[in-house]
Formats: sequence, structure tokens, C-alpha cells
Amino acid sequence: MNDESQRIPVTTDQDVVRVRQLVRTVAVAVKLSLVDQTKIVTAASELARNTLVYGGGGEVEVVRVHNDRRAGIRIVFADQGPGIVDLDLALTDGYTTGGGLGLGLSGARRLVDEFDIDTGPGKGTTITIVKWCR
Amino acid sequence: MNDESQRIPVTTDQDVVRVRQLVRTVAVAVKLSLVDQTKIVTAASELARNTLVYGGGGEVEVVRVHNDRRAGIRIVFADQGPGIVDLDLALTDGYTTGGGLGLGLSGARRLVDEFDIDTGPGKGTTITIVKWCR
Amino acid sequence: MERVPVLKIGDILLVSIQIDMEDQVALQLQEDLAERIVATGVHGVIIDISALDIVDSFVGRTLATIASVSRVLDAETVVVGMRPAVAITLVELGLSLPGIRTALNVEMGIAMIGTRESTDVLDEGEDEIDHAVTTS
Amino acid sequence: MERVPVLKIGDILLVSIQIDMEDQVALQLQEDLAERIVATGVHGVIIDISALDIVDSFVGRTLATIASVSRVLDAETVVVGMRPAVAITLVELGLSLPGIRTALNVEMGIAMIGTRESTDVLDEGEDEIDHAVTTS
Ligand SMILES: Nc1ncnc2c1ncn2[C@@H]1O[C@H](COP(=O)(O)OP(=O)(O)O)[C@@H](O)[C@H]1O
Ligand SMILES: Nc1ncnc2c1ncn2[C@@H]1O[C@H](COP(=O)(O)OP(=O)(O)O)[C@@H](O)[C@H]1O
Repeated sequence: MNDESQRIPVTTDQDVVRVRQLVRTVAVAVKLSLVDQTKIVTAASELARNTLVYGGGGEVEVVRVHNDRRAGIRIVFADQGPGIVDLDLALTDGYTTGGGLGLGLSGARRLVDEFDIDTGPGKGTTITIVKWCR
Repeated sequence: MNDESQRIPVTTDQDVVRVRQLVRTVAVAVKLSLVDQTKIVTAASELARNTLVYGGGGEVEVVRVHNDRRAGIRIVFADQGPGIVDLDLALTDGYTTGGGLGLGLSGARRLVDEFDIDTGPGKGTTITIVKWCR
Repeated sequence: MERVPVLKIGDILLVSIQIDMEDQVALQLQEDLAERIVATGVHGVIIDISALDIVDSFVGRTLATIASVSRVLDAETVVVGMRPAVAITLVELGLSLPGIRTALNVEMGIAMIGTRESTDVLDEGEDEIDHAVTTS
Repeated sequence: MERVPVLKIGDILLVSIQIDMEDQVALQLQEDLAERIVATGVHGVIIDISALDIVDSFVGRTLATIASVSRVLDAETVVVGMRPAVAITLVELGLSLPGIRTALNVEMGIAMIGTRESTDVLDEGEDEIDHAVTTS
């Protein structure tokens, strides 16, 4: 199912830039359309920033995937931070506890094909997104 | 009670178009008003897309029906997908787990005369809608 | 996959949707339009939906996105020719398309976009009148 | 930390973002611009983002803040060169940047600021009419 996987620790602003660059490289390699490349890199940028800002740092894993029909890219954002208490609220457009625009989670979800989130108070946050080639 | 029934498997975007076309043909045949034709075709489009996107594909059955007073059209959307866990939530305007507008289920229900849904985790989803001639 | 043609007429891109679009065709149109706005530098987009006998939430959302994207790219979108039955159904579905400007037909859509541009010209006109007043 | 250069060209500050900015670099640009607007007294700021292959919510918000700050300091900001794929993604992300003026390229951005300046003349013109009225 998955061929290659690369990991980037996320502890500084500069690491968020590295995540964007790695995702872009892999998105080009799996031949996502230009618009889909732009969407997945943007979603990754939002989620990697959250890993840093709210999760207190963590790790991002970028994986080339394929199922029987299509190739794609899967990205996992994992941190051991405080977790998200009210997930429905956090997924609402405009909701932020930080001072952001509150569009990171909700917007990233709109930009990808699959969006899974595993979080809870004290258990950290792991978000997995997938974008498939059309 | 029901005279004719036609089935369309739904596994691609193109099948959703076929559903719209079949429903339109039958709606004209049973002599629904122009506005009611428009409503039933629109509702069918929403539900067939859900069968494809959330149900992982399935089948749509279109039936001409009549009771003692009126003729009408009944459409059944069936899939073996994950089912809907929280139905009340899914029927709320604006609620989506995908990235849609969250108007498919709630909007389709407003557009038809009868709306039945049979779903649950692991048992797939079957939705039946009916529109009667006025 | 079919593709909806985009025509350039003067300072306007004109799209006349004549087919029952698959979702992918609608998304492709959205991308094509964004690219053509940037490539041509037009300030107006007219989408003629008079041939559509339904607009569901997917197409409705695509029209709204096209309108927002063109706004971000400094062009204005007007959707023209919506059938009455489609308008009724859209509203009942829950989509009132607040961000979308509409007009009855292509001519009125062109006039609407023209109005916006002549407003610019008008401002300059007023300028000159004021100068005349001040200098008199 | 890298820094995005700000050029003064006539009555305009021109910023061409050529790098994938860390968040801190974007914030620094925001500060630099506010300082340069005050120091130079220019009335226009053009930010060329044609080299950016994404604009996320942080950069989008920074652009919106720059536009608001410069408005408060009596300068107008025009963001130019947004790529079509970036425009589509921004809108889908939920950011339609309502407070930001956009144009296709630097030339059109300059023209846009020029247009506004003739509107300014209008304001000043009205000012003078008022004076005339009061003194009469
Ligand atoms: N990795 C995370 N760990 C803990 N909380 C998070 C995480 N990501 C998001 N959140 C919470 O969800 C809220 C909404 O996030 P988001 O939609 O990205 O908006 P913003 O980043 O603008 O605050 C955040 O303000 C924060 O409270
Ligand atoms: N056939 C289905 N199988 C499983 N879940 C479904 C199905 N149809 C709808 N749902 C769920 O209900 C939610 C609401 O659906 P809907 O109102 O049509 O909005 P949208 O299609 O915009 O998501 C979906 O996001 C999905 O989670």
C-alpha cells in the first residue's frame, strides 16, 4: 500500500516551511494536478502550524500511497500536546483559541479527500489527511 | 401499486448524471408539474451523490407509483457503506463530514413529499423518497 | 470527460453551460475560468445557466466558488438565465447563493458588469466637475 | 532570518515576495511596511505574490492586516499576481480576502492606485468647496 515515507520533526517555524517543501515535492512526484498540489500543500501548512503552535511541536510523516485505482499522498501530523477537548467546536469555521482565523482545521478538511482526527484531553492530537489523484 | 421500476448502479460521477436523467424522464411521464420535476430531480441528484461519495457506491431504483388518488414517483437509494451514526446531526442544515455544504439530506427532505431513511453503523444506508402529483 | 467552453468577448469571459455536468466537469470549469481570468485580464465573467433544468448543491457551490475566486482575481461574476423552477428549488434546498450576482439574460449581465466599469469612469467625471466648481 | 525587501518607486512601495516565508518573516514584513509608509509618506503599496505557490491562512491574514494598516496610514494596498490555483485554494480554505484589492500584475496595480488618487483629488476638491462655502 505505501511505498515511501519521510518524517520531519516540527519544532520551529522553519520546520513548517520544510513540511511545505516536502509535501510539494511528493505531490509533484505522485502527479497531483496543479490545483490539487496547491490544496494539499496549503492544508499541510495549516496543520503543521497547529502541531507547532497548539501541540507544542511534534512530527509530520509524508507517505506516497496507492490503492487499486489511484495514487495519492497521505500526511500524518502527530503531537503529544494537550489534545482538543471540543472537536466539533474546533472544526467550526472561525473558532480559534489562539488568535488565528480559525480556518486551519475546517479549511484543511475542505481541501483534502480524507480527513481523520484522533484527539482528546491529555492524549495529544494525530491528524491524517489524504489527497488522491483524480 | 407500482407499475414500472428501473435500476441504475451508482459507482461513478457519470452514474449520478444517469440517475438525474432517468428521474427526469419518469417525472415527466407521471406528469409532475415543472417545479415538482425540478425538485425531485434535484433531490435525487443530492442523494445519488451521497450514495457514491459516502456510501462508496450503490444502486438507485426509480419506480412509477400510484395510489387511489394520484400518480407519483418513488426513488430508493441503497448502499452497503458505513451507515450514518448520528442521523439527527446528519439531517441538520450545514452539517457535513465531507466538505460539502451539508444541505444534501436536509435539503432533499424539504423537496419531497415522503422521506424515509434506514441506516446505522455497519448496515449501510437506504433512503426512500416519494413525490406525488398535485 | 466533456469540457464546458469558455469564450472571450471583449473584456468578458462568457460561459454557456449546455450539458448536464458531471461533478468533475464542474470542477474543471472552475479551474479553467480561474486560469482564463488570469491569462486574459478580463474584469467580468458571465455564466449562462438558461439551459440547466436543475442546479443542485454541488453546482450551486461551484457557482459560488467561481464568483469568489473571480472576485479575488479582480473580476466580477454574473450568473444569468436561471429558470424560475430552478430558483424556487434552490431556495427550498437551502441555497440562496448570497454572494452571487444574477441577471435575467446575457445582455443584462453584460450591462451589469458594464455598470461597474462605467462607475469608475463616472468617478473621474465627477472629479472634473468638482475641479470646475472649485476653480470657478 | 531572511527579510523581504521593500522598494520605493515614486509614490509607491513595491514588495515582491520571492521566498517561502516563515511566519516570523511575514510578521517582520508587516512591521517593515508600516514603518516605511510612515517614513516615506507614500500613498500606495503593491505586493507582488506571483512567485508564491501557496497562500495559507497565516499569509492571507498578514496580507489583510497589511492592507488595513496601510489604510489607517493613508496608503492603499494592492496585491498583484495571485496564481489561479492559489485563488481557488484560498476560497475553498474559507478566505475570500474581502478587504484586499487585487490586480493581475504590477502595472495594473499601479494603475489602480493611480485611479484612487484621482478620487483623492475629488476628496480634496470637496474640501475646498466646503472652505469656499464657509468663507463665503
Ligand atoms: N494540534 C492541536 N493540538 C491542540 N489543539 C489544537 C490543535 N490544532 C488545533 N487545535 C485547536 O483548535 C482550534 C482551531 O484550530 P484552527 O481551525 O486551525 O484555527 P487557528 O489555527 O486559527 O486557531 C485552535 O485554536 C486550537 O484550540
Ligand atoms: N449514504 C450515506 N452513507 C453514509 N453517510 C452519509 C450518507 N449520506 C450522507 N451521509 C452523512 O451525512 C452527512 C450530511 O450529508 P449531506 O446533508 O448530504 O451533506 P454533504 O453531502 O454536503 O456532506 C454527510 O457529510 C455524511 O457524513
